[in-house]
Amino acid sequence: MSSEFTALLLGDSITRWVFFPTLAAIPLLFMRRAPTAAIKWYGLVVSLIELFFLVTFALAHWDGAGMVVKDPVFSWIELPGLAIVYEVGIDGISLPLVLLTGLLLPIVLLGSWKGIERHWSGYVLSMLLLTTGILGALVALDLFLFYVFWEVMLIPMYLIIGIWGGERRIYAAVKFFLFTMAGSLLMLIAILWMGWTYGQLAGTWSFRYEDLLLLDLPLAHQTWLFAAFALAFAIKVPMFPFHTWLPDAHVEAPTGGSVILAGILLKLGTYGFLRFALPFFPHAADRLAPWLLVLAVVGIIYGALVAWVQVDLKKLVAYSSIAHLGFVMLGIVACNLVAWQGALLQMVNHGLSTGALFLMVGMLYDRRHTKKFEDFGGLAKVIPWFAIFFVFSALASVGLPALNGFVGEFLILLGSYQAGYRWFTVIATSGVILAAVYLLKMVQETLWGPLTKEENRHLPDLSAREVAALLPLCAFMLWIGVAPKPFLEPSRPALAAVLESYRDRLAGPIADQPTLAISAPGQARVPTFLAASARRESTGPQP
Amino acid sequence: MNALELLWLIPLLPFAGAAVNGILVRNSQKGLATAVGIGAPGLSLLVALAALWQYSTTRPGETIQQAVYVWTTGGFSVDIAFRLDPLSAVMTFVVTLVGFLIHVYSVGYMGHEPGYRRFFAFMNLFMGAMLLLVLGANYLVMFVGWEGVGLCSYLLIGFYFEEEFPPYAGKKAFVVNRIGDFAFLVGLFALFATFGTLDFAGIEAQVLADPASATAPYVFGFSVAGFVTLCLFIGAVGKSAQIPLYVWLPDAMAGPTPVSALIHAATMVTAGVYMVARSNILYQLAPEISTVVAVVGAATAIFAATIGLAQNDIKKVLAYSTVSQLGYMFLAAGVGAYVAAIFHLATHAFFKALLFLGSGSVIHAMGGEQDMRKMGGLRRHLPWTYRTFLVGTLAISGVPLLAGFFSKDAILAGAWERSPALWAIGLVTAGLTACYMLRAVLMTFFGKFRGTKEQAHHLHESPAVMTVPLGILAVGAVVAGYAGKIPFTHLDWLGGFFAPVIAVIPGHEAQAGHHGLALEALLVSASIAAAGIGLLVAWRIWGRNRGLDGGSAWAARFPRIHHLLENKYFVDEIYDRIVVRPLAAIARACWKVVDILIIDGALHVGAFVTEMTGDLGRFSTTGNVRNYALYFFAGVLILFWWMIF
Amino acid sequence: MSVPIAWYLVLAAALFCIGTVGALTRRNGIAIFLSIELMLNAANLTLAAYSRLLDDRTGQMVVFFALAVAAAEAAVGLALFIAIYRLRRTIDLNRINLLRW
Amino acid sequence: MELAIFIVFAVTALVSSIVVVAHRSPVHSTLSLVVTLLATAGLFILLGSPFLAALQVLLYTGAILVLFLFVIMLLNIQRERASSARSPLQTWGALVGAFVLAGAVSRLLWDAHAESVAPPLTETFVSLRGVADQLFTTYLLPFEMIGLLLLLAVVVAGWVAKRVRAEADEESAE
Amino acid sequence: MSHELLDALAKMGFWLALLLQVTPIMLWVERRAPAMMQDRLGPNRVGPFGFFQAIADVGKFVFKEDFEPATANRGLYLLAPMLALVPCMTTYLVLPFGPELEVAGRTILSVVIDSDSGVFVFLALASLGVYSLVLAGWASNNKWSMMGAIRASAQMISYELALTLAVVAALVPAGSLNLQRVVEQQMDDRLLGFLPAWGVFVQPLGFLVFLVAMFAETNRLPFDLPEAESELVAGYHTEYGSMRMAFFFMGEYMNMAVLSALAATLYFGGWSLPGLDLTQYSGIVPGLLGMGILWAKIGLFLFLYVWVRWTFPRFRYDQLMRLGWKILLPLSIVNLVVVAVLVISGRI
Repeated sequence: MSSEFTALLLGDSITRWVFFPTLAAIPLLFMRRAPTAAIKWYGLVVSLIELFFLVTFALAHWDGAGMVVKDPVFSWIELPGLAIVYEVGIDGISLPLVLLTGLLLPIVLLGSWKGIERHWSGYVLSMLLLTTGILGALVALDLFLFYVFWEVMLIPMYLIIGIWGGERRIYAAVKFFLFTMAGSLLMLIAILWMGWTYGQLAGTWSFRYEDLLLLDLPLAHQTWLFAAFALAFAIKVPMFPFHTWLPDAHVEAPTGGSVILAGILLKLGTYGFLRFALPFFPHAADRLAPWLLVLAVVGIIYGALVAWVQVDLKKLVAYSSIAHLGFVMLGIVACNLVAWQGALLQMVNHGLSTGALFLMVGMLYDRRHTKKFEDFGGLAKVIPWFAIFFVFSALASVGLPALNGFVGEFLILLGSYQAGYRWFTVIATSGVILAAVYLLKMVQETLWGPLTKEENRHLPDLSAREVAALLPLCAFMLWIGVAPKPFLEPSRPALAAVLESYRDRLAGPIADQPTLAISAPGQARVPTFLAASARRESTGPQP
Repeated sequence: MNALELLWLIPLLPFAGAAVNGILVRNSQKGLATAVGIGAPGLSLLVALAALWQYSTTRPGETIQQAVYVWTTGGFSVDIAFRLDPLSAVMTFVVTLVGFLIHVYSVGYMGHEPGYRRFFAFMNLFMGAMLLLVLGANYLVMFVGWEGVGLCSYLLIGFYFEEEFPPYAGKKAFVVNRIGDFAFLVGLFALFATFGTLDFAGIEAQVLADPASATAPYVFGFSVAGFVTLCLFIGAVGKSAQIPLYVWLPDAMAGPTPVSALIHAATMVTAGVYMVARSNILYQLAPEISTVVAVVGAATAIFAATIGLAQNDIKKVLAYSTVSQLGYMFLAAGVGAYVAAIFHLATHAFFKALLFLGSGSVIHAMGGEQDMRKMGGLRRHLPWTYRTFLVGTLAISGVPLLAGFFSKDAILAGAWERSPALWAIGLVTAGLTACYMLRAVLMTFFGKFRGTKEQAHHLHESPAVMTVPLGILAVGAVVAGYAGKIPFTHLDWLGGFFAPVIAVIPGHEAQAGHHGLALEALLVSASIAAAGIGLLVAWRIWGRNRGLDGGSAWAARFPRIHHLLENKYFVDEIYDRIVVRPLAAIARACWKVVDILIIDGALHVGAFVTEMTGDLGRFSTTGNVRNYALYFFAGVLILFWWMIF
Repeated sequence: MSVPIAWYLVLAAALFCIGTVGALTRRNGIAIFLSIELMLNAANLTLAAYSRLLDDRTGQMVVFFALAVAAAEAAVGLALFIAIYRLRRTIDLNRINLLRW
Repeated sequence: MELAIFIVFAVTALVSSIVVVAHRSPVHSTLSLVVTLLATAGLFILLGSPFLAALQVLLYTGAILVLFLFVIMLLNIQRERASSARSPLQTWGALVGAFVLAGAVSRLLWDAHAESVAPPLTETFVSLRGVADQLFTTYLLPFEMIGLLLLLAVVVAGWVAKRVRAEADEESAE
Repeated sequence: MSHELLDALAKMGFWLALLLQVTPIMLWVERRAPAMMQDRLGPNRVGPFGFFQAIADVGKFVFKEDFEPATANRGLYLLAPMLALVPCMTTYLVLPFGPELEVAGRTILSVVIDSDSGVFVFLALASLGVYSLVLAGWASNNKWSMMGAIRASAQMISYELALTLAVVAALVPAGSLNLQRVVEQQMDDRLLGFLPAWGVFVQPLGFLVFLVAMFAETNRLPFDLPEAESELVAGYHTEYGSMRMAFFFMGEYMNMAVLSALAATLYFGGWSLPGLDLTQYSGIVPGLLGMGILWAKIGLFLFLYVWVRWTFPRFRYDQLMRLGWKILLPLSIVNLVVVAVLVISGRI
């Protein structure tokens, strides 16, 4: 096993870029007393190398229309009657999020340059481990492996909030941890249950994605399992009413933590719905869709309303995340290609625009050590470049056409309307109004109006480093807004295939008791990863 | 070179100008900023003129569509595409021409502002977005422009961001617009869900092929077309400041005057009218919504006109006048007179831009003073401004042979056909318009100067860079009317030009409105009379060097009405009470009660229960090793006992 | 008269239990340590007694090793006590409740 | 004669062991334990293993308990105060438990071995040579390991005591 | 009473009678010998050569007021001086002083306890000596006493290791813990044909270690740190006076004597003398002769004590510890290994 793993690490494989951050984190253990600047630069260089790995990988395996790549599978944990495999693969659904992760990592480090004052090596270490966790969760094709990565994400984030956070960081960190843990434990039970059921039917336990997709379960089983998965993911998203950890976590987390949290971690929840919860339990998902839609729509309106009355910049942005993720959930539950495309894009969009907003809130915090609206006002005069980026990002978040937010929201709403959820869509669309209300309030109270606070009079404008952190984000916002096609196209085949198999299964009968579907040739149950012809393996050793 | 293939350049040039001015140019490089700021819309105007010339000479009436690139694919596929047809041609002409003139004017007006470069960047951005809006070949591009102009409106209203009020007004404008946009979006979803495309041409073709698909029942008793048009109309109501979403426009006067002229009079606010006209095929299939459009338009027209009577801020008067005139246009669109609506749109663009720029010249001269009560007798100091302003006033009042006369007449004629009541409202509005506009002229330019000595000392005519555009617009305000239908004749160039735009749907042909000459004469004379009465009343009250006394006397005679009008029927206050505050209260309740009290409360109760359990349990863990040893010992004893006995 | 082996055994049990009481009731760490040594000693006595009873020297061997281990244990244990005392200025186990909550 | 000696030693061991447990002064406890151990050494002789007795005296009383005494003096531990923190539950629990255990074990042992008679002492059983033979053949490995363990214990004990001092020094330096 | 018991009592009496004389004689020697060395007179008024000075000293001890500090821990304070006598009053039991005696038809061993574990018992009992010092220091409730006690216990524990290892090495050639065997082995063998196989010739290194450790064990100069009068007044017996003080003196000198006896037994052939076969005599004569020879050797050692005392200065405490742990202990181990190798290879 270890030899196979090592070979994968050395080869041009998914495994390499999943574990590269972890490997690169090892020297940090011995750099505790190294000068801070060295650690910072080390982290930045590592993150750039990681980004390079990701981009070159994506380019190398791009086949013109999409990509489906899998690392060679090998056995990871072998027990009698139970084989857990190490299986990772990437397709159009995970690709955007993977690239987003790679993009955000250096930006996060740049954004933390000043804000983090203690234990830099630990911070970079946490960030790198977190990256591995995220990337791993995004590419894991064995549910056991997925769960492991899922939990790996949790701990560094917990540390980041708990160590480098604000005043109530412990409360926030514990809240974050308990919320997430509670959900994921239910998911673990569901995963084990599925593995066991598979074992009952096939003779040996399996947690492989493609194996478990073959399970046809009775509606009652599906409903419970779906509920367990959905709860774990809904907490992560977070959906109303499981969202209260988010504002606290964001407010207390350091800038980098917030960016990663909002930018990527939350997406794992929606990704989980798309990748696991819906394809596994189509009937239950269909049955429970109205409830999820209600929660999604309530989240949109609720998040927006609550964001509006916040007195803390960061909390406002945090609540806006709830609203934005509500859109994503709406799109995912709508089960419509347009909506799914929009949802996937919106995940990226949210990562970019909210990430940028959190970064800038952090920059303000670095300068003024406060995040309260009452301490700001009229900053546009003092720090014009900041104002430009801030307004730009806020507008992207509002969903202004020609910026990224619009594309995602538009496709989501269009798709869900098309899918027949008209009134949900209409209510959700009203979130567009509220988005303008709260984000413009944010801009207004921060940038416009007379300069009332003397302390603000001599704030320095953005430094080159800060611009370097923000510029890529804003460039992507504009690019996606103006020409979203290159960003939508890669994931379309994968989404379409998943949707097709979802619909096929939904159209099929509901099993009376757990059965194992025999995947006949041509039956596209696991479209992206089963079809060997469509699959290309990365150049690892052949097992 | 085929100018028609350069359509994409028309919006792109201003965008480029905005980008250059916004990012590359520095504040100190004023000349460069001017060159870029003027040059971009100027070039755009040239390209537009060339394209329009080529269009009207070689392919009049045709629809020219030009796809630039594919925006999205997959389940929803749409191109970024431009479309030139008579409707967009007229709009492009108006926008580029008036826009360019206002840009030129701004060089003088904004010359001393610190945000000069920023101003031109925003203005160019606006031009680009507006052109995108009018040139877009599908609803999506239109929506992009639609929101783009909204953004620029927000930015430009809040141009003086260091003051308290302008940013607030900008935010208000954006949010109110967003309410309309929300409906617009829903309309687009419905459209796409029904027709599977957002392309104007595609939708038109489908509807023409199968009108029943559009009239099929949809929701709440609306047909597809009804629902879509209602949604779109709500969008238009937001953008074009109609009841009940007009409240942002008067506040939007907080922006620089050229902005008011360009965005809040000539172009952006008329986008709603353009959109309704653009969707006329659907409106024709939804007569009940058309009626709604007409009624809302008429109501807005008279409502805003009454408010205009009692305003003292010169720009507020013009703002309410704009609202009123926009109502007029919607009245026209609602009664099916789409040509008249666009006609009035065009003429209004000229004379309202003229009026705003004129008022800007006055304000410029008065050192920023906008209250007409502190002006008076300015005609001696600002002769050119006075003359052109007067031309604009007469034009908007509907004085015969000026532009307003023809376009208003066309609208009233259309209204008469649908309903005499609407016509009557329109007529009264026309009278009120004449009245309050002349009031503004009299208060501003006649009588004695009521301002401070200092202001009197500084009074001066504006530079040529401002007065020349005034002159050109004044010419437009005079001659533009002749493009449309001229009463008592069959001359109707615009009508002919527009014919292809107005869809003719099988089974829904509008009955050809050919009224007799007598009726036409009656209608024309009625409108002339209304204008005359309005002007006369104004002269009687504010004229003859009475200054403010006449108005005060009338105000004293009807104090309640005056109070109501002066305070704009308290609509802002009502909205604040019934919408904003309750919503804020709900939001606060959501936060404080639902989030903190209920959800977190439940969480904390759970945590508390856990903690208490742990507290009880922890008495056993004293931390004292001896106690643990005793437990251990007890365990050993128990085990021992169990094993032995 | 030879002494019955059972007497040795019972004596050892009694010593062991006395040691147990000491280990459980004393607060002074060293006193507890002493009590534990007492218990160990009782065990040694038992072993020696059985060795005698069974006429097998293995018991003695075990006692030998137990003594040696006790020496090691005492060395390390006392070092720990010294360490604890240096840190906390007491070896009263009631006050050394690091495991508390 | 043997019985008399046994009784003397047994009573001495019991009494002194009670003193060990009951005396508040650690020095007296230690000294009582010395007595107990010496008495036990006597019992070892009675049980036919003078070697163990000598070892007990040499190792336990001569080294380990001296070490105890040394540490007690080093740390200057005074007698335990009859503090209010003493919990009656702990004391009575221990006493009752110990009595129960003693009773049960004694009963069991008595039942099992009341009739057992030890075989007569043989020269080989008593002789040191026999012990040595067994120790260096059968039990060589454990013997070596004990040596290792002791070495380790010495090193660790030194290290533990020293390290804490270093840390304490660092603290005081700060 | 059995003969054995009577024999044992007789032998013990014999031993004690001699041992108890050590203290007064040494008191005198300790004064006269250095005086001689330092070219002065020393006590010479009481009796011939001041010989009765010792008796006078004893009288002084006996008749001084028995004083107890008020804050002392009484029981232990009283116990400590008695414990000082424990090692010396017990250890001689395993020391042989002659060949087997044939008296009245019975074979009597000229040793009180003829045990397999002879040396082992000696060491075990000797190790108890430290209690006296520790308790004296602690019970006095005096910081000088305490310091002295701590020093003494640390010193004794430390040097016991080297001492024991040296003893072990000395036992190796005989292959027995029984000291009688050790003496016989030295008596019977010859080195290089002429030298008696005394331990001192076989393992001079071991003897050196033993000698140094012996000095340290008895707290004699240069290792008298526990009672270094310039630092600690008088160390652990600061608070003691009169007879109790005398007990400590007795303990010290008798310890010196007993350890000297052990040294003589292990390294100088014990009761034997080369060229003198004691078995040629009958009755108790060999025993008396053996005792005489042994005591002669003891006397030499005791003189060595005095000699060294006035020759070497006192060690510093760290030097003491370093010497014990870093020099003597390794040396004794080396010695043990060397001897073991020699024995196994049959050279001895």
